[in-house]
Amino acid sequence: MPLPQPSDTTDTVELRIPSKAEWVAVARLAVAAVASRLDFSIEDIEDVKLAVAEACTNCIQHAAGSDQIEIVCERAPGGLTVRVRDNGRGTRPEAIQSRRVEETRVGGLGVFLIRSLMDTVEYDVHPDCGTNLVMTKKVSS
Amino acid sequence: MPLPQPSDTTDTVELRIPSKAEWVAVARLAVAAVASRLDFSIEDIEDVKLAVAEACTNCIQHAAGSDQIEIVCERAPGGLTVRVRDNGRGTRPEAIQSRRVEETRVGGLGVFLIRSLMDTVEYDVHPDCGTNLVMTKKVSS
Amino acid sequence: MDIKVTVRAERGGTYVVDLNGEIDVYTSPKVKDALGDLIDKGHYNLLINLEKVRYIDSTGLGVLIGGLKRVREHGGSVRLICTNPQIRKIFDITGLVKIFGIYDDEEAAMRALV
Amino acid sequence: MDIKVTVRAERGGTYVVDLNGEIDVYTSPKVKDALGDLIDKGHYNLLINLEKVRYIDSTGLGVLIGGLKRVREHGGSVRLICTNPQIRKIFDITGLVKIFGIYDDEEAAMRALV
Ligand SMILES: Nc1ncnc2c1ncn2[C@@H]1O[C@H](COP(=O)(O)OP(=O)(O)O)[C@@H](O)[C@H]1O
Ligand SMILES: Nc1ncnc2c1ncn2[C@@H]1O[C@H](COP(=O)(O)OP(=O)(O)O)[C@@H](O)[C@H]1O
Repeated sequence: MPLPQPSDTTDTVELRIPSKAEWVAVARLAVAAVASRLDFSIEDIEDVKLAVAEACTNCIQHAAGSDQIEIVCERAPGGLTVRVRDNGRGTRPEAIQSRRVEETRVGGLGVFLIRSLMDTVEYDVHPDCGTNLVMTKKVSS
Repeated sequence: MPLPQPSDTTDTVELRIPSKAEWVAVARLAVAAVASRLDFSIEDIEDVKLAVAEACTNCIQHAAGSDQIEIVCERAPGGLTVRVRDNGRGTRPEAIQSRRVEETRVGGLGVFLIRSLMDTVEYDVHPDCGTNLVMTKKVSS
Repeated sequence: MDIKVTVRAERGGTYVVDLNGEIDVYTSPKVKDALGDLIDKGHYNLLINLEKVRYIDSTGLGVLIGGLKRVREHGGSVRLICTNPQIRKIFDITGLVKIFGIYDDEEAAMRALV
Repeated sequence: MDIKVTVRAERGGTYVVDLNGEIDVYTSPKVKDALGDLIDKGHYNLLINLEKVRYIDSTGLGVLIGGLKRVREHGGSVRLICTNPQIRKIFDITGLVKIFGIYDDEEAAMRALV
């Protein structure tokens, strides 16, 4: 019997959308569909959906010069890994930070929500090739 | 003022799924989301959804050796172009044909449905690099 | 994105199969198994309720056709309840409307003699 | 994937804004405009009904916060009706539950004095 190929064990769904507000809904619906195939609860699916949407929104609003967002979903042991990457100018790592929640002002909640809703969140910031966010969510048992 | 780039005029959404039955739902939901952004009616959205699902199902069931399906949606003048491509062994162009509808047997309805539901359908068959289906749907006015 | 299958016995030896969800290349084996089980047990008069089916593709149609062919060998029938206009359209386009009895509700389908 | 906004006058000078759909980076400008219009016309007591909102992101929250800040400058208030547990959770996590009055239905929200 042939050995299973890597593609048999790691299922990857890749999506590319233009860096425009109107396409964020496509990303969040596609990722929600992936998550529901992976047996996430409805609440967890909503969490992943919102985190991905916040990440895409930040690419659109802050990644200067970005015209495309890449969203990659990978079945991880016991859960899901989602990468969101723009091809914009990137920023300083210190800039990736929400306001304090107590402060009542418009904006500054996106990164906070991503960190609250996902289990692990890592930003990889490159001034030359945009911002790369890797986040994971475990299936609650 | 800079000239608009091609990416400003042609919005493209690209999706890649593993060539497995469980991921077809992700493709059809993503394409349905794209279609609803383009002002298709609910009925037209359902048509596009089914056509894309039939195309993906054929890649999974007939494209020997294919491990990935690529679905590309492009806003076309007055509608939507969807390309569905597998990286399997391909087939003979004459093979891309459904049974006669009068015949009562299991199977053989996929290509028929695609042709019935979409406005234009073109198969480009390559024995070396898989099957490439380009189909369009006009927004009904 | 999934399908729920429930089977219940009705009067006159008819078995009702309630389907709820989406029938596609991934979920249709579950429907196929449920129909196969009934037929293996000698139940040849089936009423398949598609009222809560939001989506069906050619794989799902294939399962229904396969069931019909098997019960017909025993003089049985497959009746469908289908109200969703999008799904009725698929039965129309494919001409399957001519080989299945398609009804608006369970009562009408039960009244229709085999 | 879209948002429908309907505005109606209620007793006590309160304006009710019924939202139906999804509030995200694409649709929230429509909500922002509707609130801006009301405030520009001097209506500072707003009741925003989120019962039919299936999804809200930080852009949507930003619009609500922006509305609240503007009406507060005139001694007004923004009350929210929100029953969807997923959306309530977002208000909880972000602490916004402390700055908005959040109610289960319109009657409770109308009863609550400003
Ligand atoms: N993809 C990105 N590219 C560049 N900067 C980003 C990106 N994502 C987040 N940031 C930075 O992180 C900050 C915090 O983001 P967020 O919490 O969503 O609040 P807001 O978007 O309202 O400023 C942003 O202001 C921005 O400076
Ligand atoms: N992506 C593909 N790769 C190889 N063959 C294909 C592909 N798509 C369609 N075909 C061919 O077209 C035929 C008709 O397809 P279809 O009408 O969907 O019926 P069925 O899939 O039940 O055979 C298939 O049997 C197959 O030979």
